[in-house]
Amino acid sequence: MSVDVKRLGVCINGKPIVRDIDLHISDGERVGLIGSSGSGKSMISKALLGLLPTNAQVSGSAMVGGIQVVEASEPVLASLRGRYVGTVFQNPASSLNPVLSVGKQIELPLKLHYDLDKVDRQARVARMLEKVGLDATIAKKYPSELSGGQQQRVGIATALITSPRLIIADEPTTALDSITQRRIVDLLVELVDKAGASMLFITHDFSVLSCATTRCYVLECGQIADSGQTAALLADPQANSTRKLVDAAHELTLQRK
Amino acid sequence: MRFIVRRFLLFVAALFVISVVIFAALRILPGDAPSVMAGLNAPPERVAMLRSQMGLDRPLAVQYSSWIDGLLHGDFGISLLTGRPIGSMVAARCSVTFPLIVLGLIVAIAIGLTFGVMAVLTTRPALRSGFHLLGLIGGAIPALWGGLLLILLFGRGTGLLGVLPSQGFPETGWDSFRTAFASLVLPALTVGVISGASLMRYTRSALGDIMHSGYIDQAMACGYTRRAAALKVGLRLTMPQLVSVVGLMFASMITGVMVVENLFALPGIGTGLVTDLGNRDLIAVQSELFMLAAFFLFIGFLVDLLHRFLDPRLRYAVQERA
Amino acid sequence: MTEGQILLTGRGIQQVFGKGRGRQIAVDEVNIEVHSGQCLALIGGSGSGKSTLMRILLGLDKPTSGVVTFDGELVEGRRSAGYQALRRDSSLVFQNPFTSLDPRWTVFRSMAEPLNIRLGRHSRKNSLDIDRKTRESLSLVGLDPAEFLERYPADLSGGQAQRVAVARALMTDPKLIVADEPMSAVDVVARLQILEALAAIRQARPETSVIVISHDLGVVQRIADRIVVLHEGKVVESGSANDVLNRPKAVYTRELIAAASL
Amino acid sequence: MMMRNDSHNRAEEYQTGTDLSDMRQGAVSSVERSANQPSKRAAKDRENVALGRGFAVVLRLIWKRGEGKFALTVMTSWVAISLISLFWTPQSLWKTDGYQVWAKPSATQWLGTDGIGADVFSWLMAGARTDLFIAVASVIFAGILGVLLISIMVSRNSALSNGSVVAVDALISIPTILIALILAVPMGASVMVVVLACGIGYGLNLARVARPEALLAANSDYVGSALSYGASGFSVMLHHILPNVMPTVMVQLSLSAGTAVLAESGLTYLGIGVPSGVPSWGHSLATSVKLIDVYPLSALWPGLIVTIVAVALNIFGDVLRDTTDPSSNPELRRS
Repeated sequence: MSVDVKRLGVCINGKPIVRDIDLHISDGERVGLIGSSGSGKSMISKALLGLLPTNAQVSGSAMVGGIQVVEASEPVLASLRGRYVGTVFQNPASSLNPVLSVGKQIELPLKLHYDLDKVDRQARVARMLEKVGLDATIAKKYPSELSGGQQQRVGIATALITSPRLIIADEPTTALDSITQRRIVDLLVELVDKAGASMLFITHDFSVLSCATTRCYVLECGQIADSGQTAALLADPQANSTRKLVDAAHELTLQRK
Repeated sequence: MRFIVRRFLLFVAALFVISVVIFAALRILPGDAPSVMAGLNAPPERVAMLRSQMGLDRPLAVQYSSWIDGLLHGDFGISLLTGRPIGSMVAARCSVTFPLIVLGLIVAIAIGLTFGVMAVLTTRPALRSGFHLLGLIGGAIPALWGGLLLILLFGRGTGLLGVLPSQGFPETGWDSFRTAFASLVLPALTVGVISGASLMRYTRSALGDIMHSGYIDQAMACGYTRRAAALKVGLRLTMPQLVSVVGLMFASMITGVMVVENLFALPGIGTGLVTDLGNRDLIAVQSELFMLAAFFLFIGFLVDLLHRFLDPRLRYAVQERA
Repeated sequence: MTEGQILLTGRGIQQVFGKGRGRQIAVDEVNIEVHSGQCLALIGGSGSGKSTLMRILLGLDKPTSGVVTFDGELVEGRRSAGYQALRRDSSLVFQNPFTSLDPRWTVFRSMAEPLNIRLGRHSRKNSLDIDRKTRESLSLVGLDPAEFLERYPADLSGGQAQRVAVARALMTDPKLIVADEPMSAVDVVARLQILEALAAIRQARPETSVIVISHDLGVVQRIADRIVVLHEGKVVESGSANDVLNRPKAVYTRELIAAASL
Repeated sequence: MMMRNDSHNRAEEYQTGTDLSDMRQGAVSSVERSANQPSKRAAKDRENVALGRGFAVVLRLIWKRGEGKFALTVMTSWVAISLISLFWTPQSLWKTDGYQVWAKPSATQWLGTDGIGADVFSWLMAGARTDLFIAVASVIFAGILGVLLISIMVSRNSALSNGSVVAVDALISIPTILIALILAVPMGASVMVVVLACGIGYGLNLARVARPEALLAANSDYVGSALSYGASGFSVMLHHILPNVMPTVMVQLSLSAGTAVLAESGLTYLGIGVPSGVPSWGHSLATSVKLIDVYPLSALWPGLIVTIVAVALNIFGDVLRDTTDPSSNPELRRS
């Protein structure tokens, strides 16, 4: 599913957080959105999903799969979310519903959007658990009983259970340790590619971005400062903000001698 | 399971402590109870007889243990004033007070939850501040005055609309159901609206906090609308907190209940307790206070259990030691 | 580089939580030593026991078995000379800078706290002195004192707040600074700034030992002299940074290296 | 002995090591010491000035909001009327007139007279001072009890903290009125019954409400950091934990003041609060209940005043919370 954002702006209580955002994701493309903390990158993903707080004002245009999501009504947005757009959040410990068992959590989008019987739904959940590398017995457990990596796998399973055409991953690995981080990114990329869906991947870390995306936008102070092929930006950053991020990434990753 | 046992032991321990406190409070009463009861010019023999009737001539430890022993066997003692067993007296009063509390609670929860949720969901600033004002004023009305206003508006006889009884309870009790119920409507509304306003404030702030959490984002990302997410996920997540608040509301409501019982002349526990206290009916006051305390401690016990049950994070919390 | 004296040692350290079915060995027979002037990186994923080990080495928790010494003194209970020495000569930097700075205190007050505790609020070592030291420390971590001293944590970015925390750790001129995942709660640009601050400290105070705890080999490659890799409570690899990064022996270390490489 | 000596030496070494100019520290002259004195006092003054300014800023911020203006006005008038009523009321409280019972409002008796012919308005005015005393006294009592309980609940002694948590959880379900009833049995109707019952009840409630925040602060890294430098539990409590729970405590106490006024009216009406010879709003309300058959509209005034005061105290609590937090309030941070 393609995303086309034109001159998008978000204000909260009249204070501009992001402005003049132009962003495009083609069908089946994995695109990154990178910026340091406070650059407003999460606001963009929330604007695409209609998850902004009620005191936010959105301007401009954002087409998701041919539907204008700016100013769209709540039911229209809700029919998009979970069905055509799946979302993976930063911190699964504070986003997975603590009173739902893992099985029920993953099942939720199916229940809300498709008219399937219980057996069918449970079979799909079991298949999904297997795909994200979790044991089937985990379905009966609660999120608080799982490790951070397992929780994020549950988050991915919830996002992908309806085979959505677009995945929005909002810093999905920031809360995890480095090995788990790598495994989660690899898993996400593999599943998204297999499904042929598009992905918007949000992060502050170029090294993660380079594994997950082919093209990216660099965000600084609420505006797009740079964009291009991820590999090209990484090899030869031009814009100041890009260079800062790339330098940090180089400095913080191992260069094998 | 271990939690239930521990909490129950605590309940029993608290019962014991409160019984000692009540017992002690009544023994350090200024003014000798038998002389007060016997009247101003009573002969000393009569005072002494009353004293032994009340069992006050025995050592304190014996008095206490025989009282507790009686309680454990369902024997609450005999009122010296009326000569009736206290147990049946209290039972009759409860048949007025409990329906009143339950009705009040229903009103409070209906008002508190509905308006609380609406206050969170509305996007119109005017409506928002309207709910805010409602919560502020509703919770600040003294029960006595609230009752008075309702009497002025609806009370039969004095009121503007004059549709509901504002004084007394039928002699025949719940046998004449309609009159009995009708006489509880205004009192229940009084305590219900006042408690409802504070419940609304709690609901609004608890649900408001949850609405800003990642849980709601996740639920909405799965395909709920904001409204549905608030009702299906948000309310469920605030439930443990709200149960605690409702439990505490029981305790805060009882002051209002006692006041409106007196205002509306209902023969409930509040009116009874105040009368017995004025008459220095020691044994009756002692047992009644204890039963009230036991009731509230038990509510507290139930609320804690329910709270535990509603929050799987507490049930299954993995011990974190990162 | 020449190795200094041994500053901190842990011998046979084991920490067991719970009993019966819930029994869990968080740290298992770990031996560790830190020389003065050395930077040691303690690496492991979540649940590897690295934070538990750190608390034991700092004398904040008592191990089930094992011995910790600091500066030649035994650390055993709050009255031991080793414990007292640890409190006096070690400083901690926490993972999340915003929870390690009191939101109601200015940067100056937070930074002055260690010295105020040490010397008593109205010591002869008066405010002028503390004032000078806060300025020195802040400059060392790359923050302008004139700009930051009177700020509150709410006015700082993650990287700035964490550097304030590092600067606070310097106030007592400690022999040992322990940083518990100092870079995992902030973004990459801030990580680099913190790394530079730590490097600056090592240069300005070559005698100071630093223990950096992290889950990421990448972030410690530039500052660590020695690396100890912890996995499920056990030391799976330890050696000079060069050896561990270039000739890893354990499978787990290789995995860590792969995860940290581009 | 050796060890202690050693550590002592090192402490000195440390002190001198940090600052060369302090080498003479061992022989600090009295001149130097006295020279340090003024600067210490100056620092203290600066702290006081800062505190005073903080207070002024908070007051100004409260005043800047519409609802804050309302709350402050009501509270100031309350105090003013209480003070005035000590010296002057339109009619003497004790002037009764057997021929003028249950009189309608008139030019001299603005709200009419009660069953013994005393002026209702004057009693209402004088009631302000009793309720002010009750509100202030029970808030102070609740504050002390609550803060004490909070300190115990977050103390590092786990037996103590666990014990106090369960005790508070169990006791909290005992309603204030029950405490008042138990107290009233030996003490009779008195102002102290109201103060003690409210103090105990609201103190427990305060502890319960503020506990999560206190725990958050107690388990925070800034407390951990202070402890690791050797700060005492008491000092951490005083300088870190209490300041961080203060907003919650203030809000809660402000709400409690309002509830105390409401509770006074209920308890007095039931005959276990303020005794009948003492003016109080509860007394006036109870009078107005009887006035209702005679002149319904004047029966409304006492209740209205109690409601307005309670609303003002609630609003004050809310506004106070919003204005005293430096992390959400840039104006407090500006220096």
